[in-house]
Amino acid sequence: MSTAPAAARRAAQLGFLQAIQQAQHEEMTRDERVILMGQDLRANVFGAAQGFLEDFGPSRIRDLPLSEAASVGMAAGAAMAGLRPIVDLTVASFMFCAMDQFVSQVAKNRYMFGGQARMPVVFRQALYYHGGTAAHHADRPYPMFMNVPGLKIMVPSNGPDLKGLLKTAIRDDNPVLCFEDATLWGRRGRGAAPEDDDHLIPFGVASVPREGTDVTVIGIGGGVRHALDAAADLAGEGVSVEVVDPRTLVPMDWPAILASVAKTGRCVIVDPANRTCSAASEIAAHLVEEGFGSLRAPVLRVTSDDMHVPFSPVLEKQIYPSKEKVVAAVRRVLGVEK
Amino acid sequence: MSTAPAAARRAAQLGFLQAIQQAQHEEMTRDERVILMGQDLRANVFGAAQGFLEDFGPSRIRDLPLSEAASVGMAAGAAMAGLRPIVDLTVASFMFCAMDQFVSQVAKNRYMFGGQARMPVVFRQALYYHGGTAAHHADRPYPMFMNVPGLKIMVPSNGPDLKGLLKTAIRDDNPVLCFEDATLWGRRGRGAAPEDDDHLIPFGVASVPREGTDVTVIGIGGGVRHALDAAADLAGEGVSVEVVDPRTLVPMDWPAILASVAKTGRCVIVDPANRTCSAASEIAAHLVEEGFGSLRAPVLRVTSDDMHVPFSPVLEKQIYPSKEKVVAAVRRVLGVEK
Amino acid sequence: MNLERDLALEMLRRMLRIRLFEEATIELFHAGELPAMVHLSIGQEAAIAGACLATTADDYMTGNHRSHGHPIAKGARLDRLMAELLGKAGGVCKGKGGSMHLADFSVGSLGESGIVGSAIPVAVGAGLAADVLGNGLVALCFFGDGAANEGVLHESMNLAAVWKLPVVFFCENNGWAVSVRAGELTSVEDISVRATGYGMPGVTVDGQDPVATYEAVSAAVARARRGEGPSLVEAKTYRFHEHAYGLRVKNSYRDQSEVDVWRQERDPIDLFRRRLLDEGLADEAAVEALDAEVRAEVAAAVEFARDSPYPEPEEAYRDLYYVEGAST
Amino acid sequence: MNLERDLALEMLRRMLRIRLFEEATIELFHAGELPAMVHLSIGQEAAIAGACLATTADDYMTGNHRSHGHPIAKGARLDRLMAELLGKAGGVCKGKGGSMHLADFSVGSLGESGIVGSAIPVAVGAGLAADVLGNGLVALCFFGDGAANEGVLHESMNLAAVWKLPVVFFCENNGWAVSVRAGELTSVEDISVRATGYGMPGVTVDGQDPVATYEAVSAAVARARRGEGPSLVEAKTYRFHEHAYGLRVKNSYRDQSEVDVWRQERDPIDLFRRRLLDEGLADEAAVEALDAEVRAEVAAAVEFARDSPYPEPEEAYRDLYYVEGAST
Ligand SMILES: Cc1ncc(C[n+]2csc(CCOP(=O)(O)OP(=O)(O)O)c2C)c(N)n1
Ligand SMILES: Cc1ncc(C[n+]2csc(CCOP(=O)(O)OP(=O)(O)O)c2C)c(N)n1
Ligand SMILES: [Mg+2]
Ligand SMILES: [Mg+2]
Repeated sequence: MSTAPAAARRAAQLGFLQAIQQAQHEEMTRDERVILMGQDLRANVFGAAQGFLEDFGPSRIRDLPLSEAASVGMAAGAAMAGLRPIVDLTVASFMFCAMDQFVSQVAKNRYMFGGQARMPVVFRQALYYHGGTAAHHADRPYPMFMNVPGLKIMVPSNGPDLKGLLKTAIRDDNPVLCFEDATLWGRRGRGAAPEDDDHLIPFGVASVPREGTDVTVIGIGGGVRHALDAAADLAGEGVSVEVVDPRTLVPMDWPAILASVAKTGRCVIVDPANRTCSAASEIAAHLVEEGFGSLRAPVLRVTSDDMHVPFSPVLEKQIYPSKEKVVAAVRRVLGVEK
Repeated sequence: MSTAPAAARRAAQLGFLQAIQQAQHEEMTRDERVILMGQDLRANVFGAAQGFLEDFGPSRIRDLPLSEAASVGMAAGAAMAGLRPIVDLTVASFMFCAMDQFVSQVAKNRYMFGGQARMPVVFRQALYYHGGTAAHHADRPYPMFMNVPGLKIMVPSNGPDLKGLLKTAIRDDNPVLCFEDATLWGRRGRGAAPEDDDHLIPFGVASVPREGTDVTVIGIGGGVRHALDAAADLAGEGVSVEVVDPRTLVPMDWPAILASVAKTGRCVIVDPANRTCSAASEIAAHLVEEGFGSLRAPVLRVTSDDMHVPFSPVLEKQIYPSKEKVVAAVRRVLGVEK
Repeated sequence: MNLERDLALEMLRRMLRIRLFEEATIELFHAGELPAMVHLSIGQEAAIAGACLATTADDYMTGNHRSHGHPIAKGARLDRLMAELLGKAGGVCKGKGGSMHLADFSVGSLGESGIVGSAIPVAVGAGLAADVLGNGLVALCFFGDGAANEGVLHESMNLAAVWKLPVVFFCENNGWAVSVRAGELTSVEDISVRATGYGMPGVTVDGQDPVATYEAVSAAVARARRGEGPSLVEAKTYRFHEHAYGLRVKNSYRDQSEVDVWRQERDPIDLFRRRLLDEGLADEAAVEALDAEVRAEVAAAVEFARDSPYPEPEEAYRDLYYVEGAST
Repeated sequence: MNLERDLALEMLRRMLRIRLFEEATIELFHAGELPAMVHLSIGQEAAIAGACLATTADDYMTGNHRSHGHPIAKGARLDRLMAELLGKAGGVCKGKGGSMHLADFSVGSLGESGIVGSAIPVAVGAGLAADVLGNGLVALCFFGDGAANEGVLHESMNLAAVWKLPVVFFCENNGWAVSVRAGELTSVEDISVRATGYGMPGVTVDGQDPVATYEAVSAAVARARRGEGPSLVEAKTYRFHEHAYGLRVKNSYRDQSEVDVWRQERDPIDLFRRRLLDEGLADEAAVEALDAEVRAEVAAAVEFARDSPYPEPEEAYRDLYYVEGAST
C-alpha cells in the first residue's frame, strides 16, 4: 500500500491539537475581543498555538506566570469588562490552585450581581492521565466542577467535536470549562474533519456514535473510545451496544440518555474520573430517578478506582477504565457471565 | 411548668458548639501534640474555644492570618513532622482558597511518598447556609472532596455524634474533614449528652435514628432533621419510615445502607449539597449498582437546587431540602400522590 | 495641594453619603428590618472617598465584604443599594447579592467579594481589558489589611506589574482584621512596603484625610493612564464599629479607649468639615445645606427600599446563566 | 570564609553525586529505561549542595518538580532514588512518586511537589512543628524563580515571619521557568527583595559557588535556630539542559550561545574543582578519588534500580490511608 492515500485520509482527519488550533484561530480572526493566555504559550510547548503570536500580536497572545488563581480571576475580570478570554491552563491538576476563583468569581458573579455581569470566558485544560506523570499531573476533576452551578463543561471525545464545541464555547457569554482528554491526543482522538468552516456544535446535545439495542454504554471523554472498542468486540458475540457520548456534562442531554436507556433497558457508564461522586455517579442517579421504569438491570459504572495515580507504569494502567472492563460490565448487565 | 426541669434536660443535651469545645479540650488535654489553629480563634468569635488560650497556651492555640492555602499546607507539614493539628477554617466556602493544598498535599502525600508520611490533621468548617449570608458563605462542598481519594469526611447531624466523631478524627493518623451543618447549631442539633468521657464513634458506621419498614430515608447533616421530621409526619398517615444517618461520607457504611434498602425496597436521600454530583448522587448510584434487586421504586434525591444561594430571605429557603420536600418524595416513591 | 472649593465639597458630600447611609442601616438593624449583619465603613470614609474621587465613574472598581462605601463613593444611586441590603427586588443586584456583595456596573463597580481578597485579580482583569481595548480606563482595587495576606494579592500585583496594567491597588488598613491587630499577623507595619517586591511604587497616606488619599491615588491613576503600570496606595484608617454591626465577639480584643480616641480625635468627617471652615472653603451654611441634601437622599433611599417589593420566588432561579434573548 | 578541607571535599562530593546521578539518568533515558521525562538539576549543583550542607540530615526540607538534587544533597541513598525513577518496588516511594516527587523522610526530605510551589507551606508546617516541639530543627524550603509568583509563597513567608518560625526559603533562580525568562513574568530582578515585604532578611548569592550559598544559608539557619525567624536566600544559577530532558519545545526560547557560555564558564563543578586545586585544599589525586567513589556509588545505584523488581499490581491500592497495624 502506498502512503499517499494514508496521508490523504490523515489530512481529512482532525486530531485534538489541530482542532484546538483551528477553533482558536478562526474565532480570534472573527472577533477581536478574543484573547488567548497560557503558560509557555508563545513557545508553543503544548503544540496548539503555532503562529498565533505572529498572527494576533503580543497584546492578544500572552504568556502567563505561575499564578493560576490570579490568571483565572483576571480572565473573569477581563470578561466582565469586554474581552472574551481563552485561558489555556495546560493541565487540569493546576486548576485546584485557582479553585476559589472558579467558584467564587467565575461561576457566581453573574448570579450574585443579579445578572449585571456577562462572563464570556473559556478555560482549557488537559486531562493528562495515563502518561507516567504520577498523581500531581493526572487528575480528572470535572465532577467537582459539575457540583458548582453556573459553569458549562465540555469533555469532547474526538477532534471534530472538540473543534465545534470549542467554537461554540468561545461565542458563549457564559464561562465554559473545556477538558481535553490527553489519551485522545494521538490517533485515538481523530475524526473526520468537518467540511463546514463555521462548524459549531451546540451544548447539551449528545451524539450517538454507534446505535444498538441491547445495552447503552455512555462514554465520557476517553471513555467513548473504550465504549466503541468494547462495542466492536461485543458485536462479534452478537451483543448490540448503543454508544452515547454526552459531549457536554453541563448542560447534560438527559432526553437523549433517557431515550437510549428506554430502548435498551440497560446501561453502563464509562468515566475516567475517580469513582465517588463522578459524572458516572450523576448519570446513574439520574437514571434511577427518572428512568427507573426502563431499567432491566443494575446501572454499572466503569470509572477510575478511587486512588491517586501511581507513577510506575506497571501500576498506573489498571486503575483506569479499559475496553476489558467495559466488556465485563456489559456482560454483567446482560447476565452473561463468562 | 417550672424552668428547672427544662434546664436540667438542656444540661443533659449536647449542642454543636459544646460538642466541639469538649472534644477539642479533652483531646488536647490527652495529647500534647494536638494544636488548634483558626482565624479569630483567640477572640472565640465562633464560640467553641472558650478558655483554650488560658488552658493550653499560645504555642498550641494560634490565630491564623487570612491565608487559607498556607494554613492548610502548613497543617499538613506540621502533621508530617509530628504534630496533630486541628484547623478551624470557620466557613466551608473558604476551603476553595486552599483547594490545591487539600488535594495535592493533604490527600496525596502519603500515597505518593509510598507510605512514608502520616497525616494526622483535622480540618473543621461550618456549612453556613440558610443564614442570609448569600452565596459566598453558604457552600456545602463536601461532595467535591468525596471525589478526592485519601480524605476522610464526617458530616454529623447532632452534638453527641459530632463529639464522638471529632474525638475519633483527632486520634486518626489520616486527614479528616469535619463539616458542621450550621442549621444544627441551635436546638435542632442537640442530643443526649454521652455519659462516657471517652465517647468515641468509629468512622464508617451509620446510625439508624428511627426504624421503619416502608421506605428508607437517608439524611446527611442537616438532612437528618428533615428526614426525622418527615418521618414523624408520615407516621400519622401510617407510613413507616426508616431514617439512616451515614455520619461519615468517607468511609461510607454501605452495608448498613444496602441492608436498610433491602428491607424497605425504597429510598429517598436528603442532602443539603447542590444536586449534581452530590453525596446523594453517589448513594443513588451505589444503590442501583449494588442493590438493584431490592429496589421497588425510583431512588429520589432531595437536595439543594443547582443554584447559588441568593441573599434575600424570601429567595433563600426554597432552594434547600425541607420536611415538605421529603414528605413529597416519600409519597412519590410509595406511589401515593396526594 | 491647593484644594478647590468644588472638589472639597464633593469630598465632603461623598463622605457624608457613606456615613449617613450606614447610620441609616444601623437604624434599620435595630428596627429588625435588615435580614443580615452589615460591615460598616464608618470611620473609613475619607480613604474611600478620596480614592474614588481620583477616578471617573467609567473606571472600574472591585472590593470586599465591607462593600457599601465603595459604590457609594463611586457615585452609585443610594436607593438601589439600600434596597439590596433589604433583599428587595429593586436592589442593585435584585436582592441576590446583599450587603457584602454590592455591584453596580453603571458606575464601574464590578462587584465586591465576601470571599476576602478574591476580587483582587478581577480588578487586574478589568485593567487588562482596558489595556487591550485601549480605552484609557483604570481599575481601582480595594482590599483590607487582612486581605493583604491572601496569596492572590501577590499574584495579582506581580501580574499587573509585569504587564504594566492600569491598576491601583488600594489598601484600607483599618488596623484590624476582625479580632486581630494588623501588626500581629501581618509581617510588616506598612503594607505599602510590599510594593517593593513587585517593582511598583508604594505609598502610605493618612486615611483620615481625603485630600491625602485623593492626591496619592490621583498620582497612581495618572501613572496608570500613562501606561506605566500599577501602584500600591495604603491608607491608614480605623473602623469605628464592630467588625460587623450586630456581631458579638465573645472575648473583647480591642480597648474601648482606643476606639474612643479615634472617634473623638480622628473622625474623618469632623476633621474635614473643620478644615473646610478653617480654610474658608465653605461656610457653616454651605456645610449644613450639604448635610441636609444628603440626609434627604438617604431618607429617600430608605423609603425606596422599604417600598420596593420582595423578589418573586422564581427570581432565585434566574441569572445563573446568560440566555440570549431572555429578559434580565 | 576560610574553607576547611573536609567541608570542601564534602561540597564537591555532593555536587558530584547530583551531576553523576543525573548523567546516569540521561543514559537511562536514551536506553529507553526511564518511564518518564526527568527535570535535571545539572548546572544548579552548587546552589543545592551549599544549601543542604548548611543543614543536618534531621532538618526538614521540601521542594518542587526538579527534585533529584535536593534529597541527594541532603544525603539520601542514591539507589532508592534511582529505583524510584525507574518505577521500581525498591524505590524510595515504592515506585508511586517518581522523578518529580522524591521524598526521603530518613534524611528529613518531606517531599517534592509536581504542583509547583505547593510544598512551600509544608516546609512552614515542619518549621511550626519544630517550634512547638522545641526540637531545634529547621526547615529548608526550595523553590524556583517561576514558583516565586505563586500566591502560596507570599502567604507562607508572611506566616513564617509573624510566628518567627525556623524556615529558610531558598530560591533557585535558574533564570527560566520552562520557556519564560525570569525577568519577563517576575516583576523584580532579584527575588530576594520580596523579603522586604515580610520583614525578613533577603539576600542574593552566586549560585555557582557552593561556598557563597553555604555561608548565606548557614547564617539563615543560625538565625532560625536562635528563634529569630525565617530568611529568604536566592541563588542565581542556570539550568544547563532543557526544562525536562526529552521535552521538545516547539519554538526555541533561549539562545544556544547563552547556554554555552554558562556551561563553559560557569559550570559549578569545574569552578569549584579548580578552586580546590588552586587553593591547595585538595590535589588531583584526591579529586580523582572522590570522582571514582561517586561514580561507583552511582553505578551501584543504577544496578540496584535495574535489579529491583517492579511493584506488584496490588501496590497501587496500598498507602492511600494509614491503617493501624498494616505493614507499610
Ligand atoms: C477567604 C476568607 N477568609 C476569611 C473570611 C472571614 N473574614 C471576613 S472579613 C475578615 C477580616 C478581613 O480583614 P480586612 O481585610 O482587614 O478587612 P476589614 O474587615 O478590616 O475591612 C475575615 C477573616 C472571609 N470572608 N474570606
Ligand atoms: C501549579 C503549577 N503550574 C504550572 C506547572 C507547569 N510547570 C512545571 S515546571 C514549571 C516552571 C517552573 O519554573 P521554576 O519555578 O523557575 O522552576 P524550574 O523549572 O526553573 O526549576 C511549570 C510552569 C506546574 N507543574 N504546577
Ligand atoms: Mg482591616
Ligand atoms: Mg526556574
